[in-house]
Amino acid sequence: MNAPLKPKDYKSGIKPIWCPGCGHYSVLNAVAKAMAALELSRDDTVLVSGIGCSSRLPAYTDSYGFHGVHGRGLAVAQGLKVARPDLTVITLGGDGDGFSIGGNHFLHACRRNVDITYIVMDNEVYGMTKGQASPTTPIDWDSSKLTPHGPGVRPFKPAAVALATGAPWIARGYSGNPNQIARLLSEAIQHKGFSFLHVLSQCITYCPEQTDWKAIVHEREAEPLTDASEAAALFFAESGFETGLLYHQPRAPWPPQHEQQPASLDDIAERLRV
Amino acid sequence: MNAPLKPKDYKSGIKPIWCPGCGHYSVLNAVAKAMAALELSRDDTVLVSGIGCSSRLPAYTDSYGFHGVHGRGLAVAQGLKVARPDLTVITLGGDGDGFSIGGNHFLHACRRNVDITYIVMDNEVYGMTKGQASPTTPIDWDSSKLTPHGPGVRPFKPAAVALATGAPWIARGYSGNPNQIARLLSEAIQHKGFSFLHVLSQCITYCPEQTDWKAIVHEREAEPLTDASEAAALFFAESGFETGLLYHQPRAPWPPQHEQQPASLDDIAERLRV
Amino acid sequence: MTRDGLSIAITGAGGAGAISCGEMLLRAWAAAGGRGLLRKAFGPQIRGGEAAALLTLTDSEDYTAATHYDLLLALDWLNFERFEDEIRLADHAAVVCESPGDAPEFIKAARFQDVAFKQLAADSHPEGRSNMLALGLLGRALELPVESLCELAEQRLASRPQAYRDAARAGIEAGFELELSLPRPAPARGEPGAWCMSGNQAAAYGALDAGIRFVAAYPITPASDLLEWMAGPLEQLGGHLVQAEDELAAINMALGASFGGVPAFTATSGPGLALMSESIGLAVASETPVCIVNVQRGGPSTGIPTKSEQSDLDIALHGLHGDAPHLVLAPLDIGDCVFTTGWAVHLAAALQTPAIVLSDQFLGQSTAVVSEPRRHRAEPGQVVASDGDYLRYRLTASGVSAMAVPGDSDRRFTADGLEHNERGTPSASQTDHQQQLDKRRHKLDAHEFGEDWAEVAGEGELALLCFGSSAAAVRAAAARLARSGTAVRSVAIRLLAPLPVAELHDALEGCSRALVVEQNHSAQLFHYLRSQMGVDVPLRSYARPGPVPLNPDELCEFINQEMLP
Amino acid sequence: MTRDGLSIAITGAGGAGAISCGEMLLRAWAAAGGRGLLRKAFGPQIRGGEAAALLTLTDSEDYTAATHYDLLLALDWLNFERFEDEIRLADHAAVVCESPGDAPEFIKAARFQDVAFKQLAADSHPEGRSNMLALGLLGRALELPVESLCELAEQRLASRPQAYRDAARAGIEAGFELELSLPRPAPARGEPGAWCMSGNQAAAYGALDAGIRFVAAYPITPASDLLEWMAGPLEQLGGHLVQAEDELAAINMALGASFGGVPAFTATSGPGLALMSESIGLAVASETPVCIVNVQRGGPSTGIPTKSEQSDLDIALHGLHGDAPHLVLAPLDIGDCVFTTGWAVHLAAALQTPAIVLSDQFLGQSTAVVSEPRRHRAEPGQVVASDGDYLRYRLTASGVSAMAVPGDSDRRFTADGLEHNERGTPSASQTDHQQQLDKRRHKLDAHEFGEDWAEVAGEGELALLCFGSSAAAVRAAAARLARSGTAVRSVAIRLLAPLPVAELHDALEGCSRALVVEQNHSAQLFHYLRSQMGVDVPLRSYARPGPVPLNPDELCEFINQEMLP
Ligand SMILES: Cc1ncc(C[n+]2csc(CCOP(=O)(O)OP(=O)(O)O)c2C)c(N)n1
Ligand SMILES: Cc1ncc(C[n+]2csc(CCOP(=O)(O)OP(=O)(O)O)c2C)c(N)n1
Ligand code: SF4
Ligand code: SF4
Ligand SMILES: [Mg+2]
Ligand SMILES: [Mg+2]
Repeated sequence: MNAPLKPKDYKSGIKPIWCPGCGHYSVLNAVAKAMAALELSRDDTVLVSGIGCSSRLPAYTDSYGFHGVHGRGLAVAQGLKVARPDLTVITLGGDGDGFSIGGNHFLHACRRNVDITYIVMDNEVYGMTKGQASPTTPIDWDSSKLTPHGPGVRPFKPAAVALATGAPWIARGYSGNPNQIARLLSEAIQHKGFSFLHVLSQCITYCPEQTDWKAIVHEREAEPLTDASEAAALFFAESGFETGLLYHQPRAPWPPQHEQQPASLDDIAERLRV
Repeated sequence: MNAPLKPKDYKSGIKPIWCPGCGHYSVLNAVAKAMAALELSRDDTVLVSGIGCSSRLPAYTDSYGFHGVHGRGLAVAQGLKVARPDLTVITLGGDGDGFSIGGNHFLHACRRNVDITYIVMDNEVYGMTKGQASPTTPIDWDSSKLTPHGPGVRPFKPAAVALATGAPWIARGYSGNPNQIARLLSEAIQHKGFSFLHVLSQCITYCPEQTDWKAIVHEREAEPLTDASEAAALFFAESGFETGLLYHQPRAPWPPQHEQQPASLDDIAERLRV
Repeated sequence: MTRDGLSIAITGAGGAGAISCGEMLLRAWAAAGGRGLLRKAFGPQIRGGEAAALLTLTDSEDYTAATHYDLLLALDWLNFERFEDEIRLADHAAVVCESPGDAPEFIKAARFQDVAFKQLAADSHPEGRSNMLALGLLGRALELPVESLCELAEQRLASRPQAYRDAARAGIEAGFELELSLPRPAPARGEPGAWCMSGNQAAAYGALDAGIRFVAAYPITPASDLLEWMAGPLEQLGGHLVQAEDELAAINMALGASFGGVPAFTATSGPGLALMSESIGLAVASETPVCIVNVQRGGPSTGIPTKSEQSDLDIALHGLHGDAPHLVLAPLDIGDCVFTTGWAVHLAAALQTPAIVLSDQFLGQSTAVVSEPRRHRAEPGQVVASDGDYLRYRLTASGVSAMAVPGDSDRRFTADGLEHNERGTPSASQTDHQQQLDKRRHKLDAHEFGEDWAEVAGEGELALLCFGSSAAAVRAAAARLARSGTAVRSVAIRLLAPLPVAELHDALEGCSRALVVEQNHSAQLFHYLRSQMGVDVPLRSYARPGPVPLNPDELCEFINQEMLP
Repeated sequence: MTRDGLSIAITGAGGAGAISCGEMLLRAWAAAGGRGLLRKAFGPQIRGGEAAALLTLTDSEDYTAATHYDLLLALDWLNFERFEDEIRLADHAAVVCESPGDAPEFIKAARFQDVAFKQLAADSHPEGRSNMLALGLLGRALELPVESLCELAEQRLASRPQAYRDAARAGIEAGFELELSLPRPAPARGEPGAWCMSGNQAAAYGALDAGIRFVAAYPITPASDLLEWMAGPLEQLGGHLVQAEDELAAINMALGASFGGVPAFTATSGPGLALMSESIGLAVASETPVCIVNVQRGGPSTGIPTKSEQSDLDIALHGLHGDAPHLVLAPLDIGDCVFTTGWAVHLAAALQTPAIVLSDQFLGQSTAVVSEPRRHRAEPGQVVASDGDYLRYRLTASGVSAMAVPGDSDRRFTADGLEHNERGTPSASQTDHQQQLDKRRHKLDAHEFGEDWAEVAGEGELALLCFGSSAAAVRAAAARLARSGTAVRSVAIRLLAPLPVAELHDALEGCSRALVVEQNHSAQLFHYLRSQMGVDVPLRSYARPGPVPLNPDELCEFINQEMLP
């Protein structure tokens, strides 16, 4: 047998288009680390994404990848996993991709509970299109000319929404701590069913103020919650800067198995004969 | 001044395409009643909807109406209200229209908090397309050939999602009690901001079993909750058959007002001159 | 009785059972060796509205929807006036009904025969229903064995209580006793081994037969019943169907499965196709096969969901942004839905691109009795990766590059909708862009599509061109004109994109003029053909929107008046 | 120096300030009375990648992007090889740079002038930056007053600390001291009163000027900066901008506002247009005005987001399902974005239908100095409801019916995307369908669009046809051919749908052949014209995809080789 692969073996060597200092580099490193830690086969792992700075990640790993259109990564990933349950499928993207244009797929992926992992690299901004407000942008962030007084809208709470729509596994990481992301990601991949890993991943270019996150982010001490009501209370009350595995309440992944009579194409043709 | 209008004056006289016994008739009656009770001007009220049996309602009222495409009623309504804050804007549709194809607009309408009222006539099925599962369909409902073992997916909890995404006013009604719907609707319209009225409205044709709802539905005794965590606990625990105003925590509707220097077209042209 | 067989309209309030009466009658007729077509018409109501089963019973398979009915059986007169455009009676048609006095003005001229449906049904059995009585009555007129009618009814009611089945039998038998003077068709005498199916069933079967094992879709009229029929068999073949949250998810789920190497499919109608168009473009750019059946309905916008039209040709051909060559096909009749859908699945796989199949409500929701349909058999041969470095988007002579699927060892790549180089790495260079655009165009242009691109029939200087479901009316018109001495060529196009222009020129060799026939308002095929062809044959247009199907009468009239000397 | 003015490329790593140097240089040139164009090119990186300001400085306004640069100023050589396709140097071009030895092979032939940017900038001020030094140096070469450069820099840095502004001044002054031998343009001598703007700004201004007071949109390159520029002025005019959750919401919000009587607008690019297509169809069917500016980029799919192409013509014309006639226009140059967008807004309102405006990245994100642009002035006259019963979709002679808005008394109606009768009540009848389809087609066909449908210039038997931004290259090629003795006619089409076919025939009167020029791969305009026109003039196609802009050289070469005797 060959020597186990190292994290760097899971990278493609293509140079990221990311700005120096972008949080997404940490996520890339964490993905490579988690893949190495789980000794995933590069041939049997697929990274799926939408469009955004974050969504460029698949090309930077050495695995199969699908870089689709804006907001639809989760749909591609679910179709792939249902058709090919033998594969490890990881979806990723940004807060704009996942919570704005892709919001509906997020809702329904949480409900449907296909066995995939979803990483959102949340920088509270549209990086790729040069700095507009996203659903998670603070209500008074006035750095975009498109919303010169700030978006004026209550920020979207990813964990609360994931919980309300039925995600069975919810965690949060921070780009300042790639080892933690790697650890959480390994757990997420091993979890049977939909796992949602929300990563605070700073955009140094359009939100330089996010370097302050370092001081606020802290790891959650307590055990992950298993009761939805308690988790909801936490997600409404918290600052959004607590990291770690926050909630975990497994349920059977989709599709369920059903006993059935197999049929051949001839049998089926028979149904159309007079 | 003319005599105040009666509920029937708010109906257009066009005969609904609905099946005899459909719950949507009650909602139509309730809309007419609420409009009469609030003495709404028919000229200044607009009913906006998507596509579905439920979404046919606007044509049956005597007011302005916009019967748009499937799932997009909320977007039409928000654009209209922002552009024309003087109007009373009521959006309505079904569970498929609102929670399946329209799910993303639902999320973002709850967050954005434009001062409109949204009625979802939830019959846990796609009536118009002849009885497929919707997001609120029970997990094991096996009456559709499209999902012969039942959808196998955890039903969508409309109130919990509305809460998680920030809706400030959440109520539930039942088509068996049109007076209650009318009362809740009057309140909803008067509420400043986004109000979400979830109506259990039976589909007699594709879900005859829903006649059993009569026995389960009950009015909530307690005051409406004002704390999001408490409300979340309720929405996770409850059966979904408790009616009345469930949650109410007002916040300023969108768009916020901003002081600004008005400018003329000439001023603006000046910015483009050398 | 019209020339093309006996046409029967059975109408009634929704729930009265007009449709199921028609379906059973057609099946019994088929079992006796007959051929026939059943078209369904509904009012906008979900239940309690009006419904009509519109039958054409013949002994050949050239089906066109009847323009005039020889026999109308009205179970009641509810909203009957809504059918004014769709149900016209032949001169001296017979009308069987309960209360002739309630019949609307526009059919007053017919020959009425009064039958006390309700009373007779109630007399036959406490649960007796008028539609079973009607079935018996019509079965007798068609000289069908009463036992075959009863058996069909029993099969259909298999899951219902015994009383229902007893009532059905009693009703049929009572109806069979009635002696009425009704028009009679030529006796049934087709070949045995016929199939009886709708175009939607045929398309679903064709897709499964061609290897589809993954379906993701969102319900929409008139495509839902295709999906509903497909769900069971697909699962029994080991495949999966996902009911998606919307069409955006449906098409992307299909792309995911296809990327995983599992042939993938979706079905929709106009509004859904519009929503899918961005991601169909992704299939083009990332070279991911997928088959999309679009069961067309009246447009634009929500339009007329329950009625047929051929007005989505433009969006199917040109609805993607950027330069996005792809496949567009159209089945020519109900039986052909099997072949054309299967071919589309195979072509999508062979050319690694999306294939849009333009069916329509008329094909999809009508039921026909047809000879065993042709199935598409895939050409063998997979593209093999060349030696050395694996390049997903390698420039090859055919334009097609080897497509690895996850699990293949050492062929890892990232599929991309961004412009890319041969490896798949995003690139904005002019060279890469030009090369990949050339490649995606060339793989379609260079493919040998063979003879099946169209059905060409007849001789003569006048050609009739059409696509999809208007083939029926065109063929019937051509036959009729030929009978009256005008030789006519008909070209029914099955492969619309890429259009085999050279073959089309050959097919029109010697023609002096051609009429392009289609069921839409803006003459979409006409303009498309003009955009693609040179000017050898001057084209004229006959374009009429739905909802009433195109018929040979109107075509013959137009041709006689406008195109013959 | 090329015939068409002096062309300068300023390049550097993203963040090095090449673009802002170019912008200030253009503004100073304009202030001195010059005319010019600034095109921007970026690598895929968000920051830290390569960027280029590509300037053409002239004394006339016929701008085409330069094909060869007279002068290259490279602040550094980072990723410069990525510009190989886009920046070609003229023979004996001058290259000003820091380390000629690092220059890539393909420009080695040029005349290098070494400038120690970093050191000199640092010497001028502790915060000194190379791009300001470059600005001073180029300003001197262009004979611009140093003070005007310094003032522009100070304005631009108004919100930054004083030290920045001091450093800028010091850098510019230091650069102005440098004596280099560089090519010089003809001195600036335009009319005063010029405007300096991008096509995106021009379109935004044109929309506001025509009355737009509601915008809903979702960010997308290269349309975002249109929206960003528009947001402030719109609000100051009392309007509203909503950043929507996606394009599906954006277009529907716009329809809601428009239904409310407030002129509504959105801007997007190909992928967003594809997502909007279902609801643009709703605008057609419900007869709700809306203006959609599509700033085209490289396609298909995500394609090449930052580069220009004209490949969304097909989807703009034909991307809606069903028979859905609507308006499609294209601005012919940057100044014309004001007029064409304003006209589109007015036409959408007058004809109660959606208008799609096809701009592109080249027009949208280039900045030009132009004479005061023409603005569209709306024709007066509103459709007045006839007496009696108000019918929203009344059949009228013009096809346009009076549109009530909420608040109007006693004209209540429900707008509908379902087919409907004159009142707006859903109807599936053939008569209503035919009448409403006729109406929606007729209101476009019957409208008098006047002279502005195209810009027709020149005489001669050879015609060049184009739309949108390729007008620049076409006009320049026509001028060049005329200078060399071949009279050429140019027809730059502004109104693409409905296409004024009779006017087009008139414009081509006497032509023996015509070349259709466009920046895409599949010759979309060529096929469209062939589909719409008869065969009076044989058409040939010159279609080349992006990202490099079309230029007169390639057109002249093709015409000389292929179309002249
Ligand atoms: C249909 C469509 N609409 C809009 C865009 C433009 N767009 C590209 S990326 C993006 C937002 C990216 O933001 P996010 O997902 O947060 O990723 P980030 O760049 O911040 O990592 C947008 C709006 C697009 N590509 N496609
Ligand atoms: C884009 C699009 N997709 C699908 C449809 C088909 N469709 C019409 S109504 C409907 C579902 C209606 O269900 P619901 O909103 O629950 O309303 P109900 O009929 O149950 O009142 C669907 C799927 C459509 N009209 N447009
Ligand atoms: S713009 Fe922001 S998110 Fe994008 S690469 Fe740069 S730092 Fe990262
Ligand atoms: S199908 Fe169901 S929802 Fe639709 S009208 Fe009938 S009862 Fe009502
Ligand atoms: Mg982001
Ligand atoms: Mg429903």
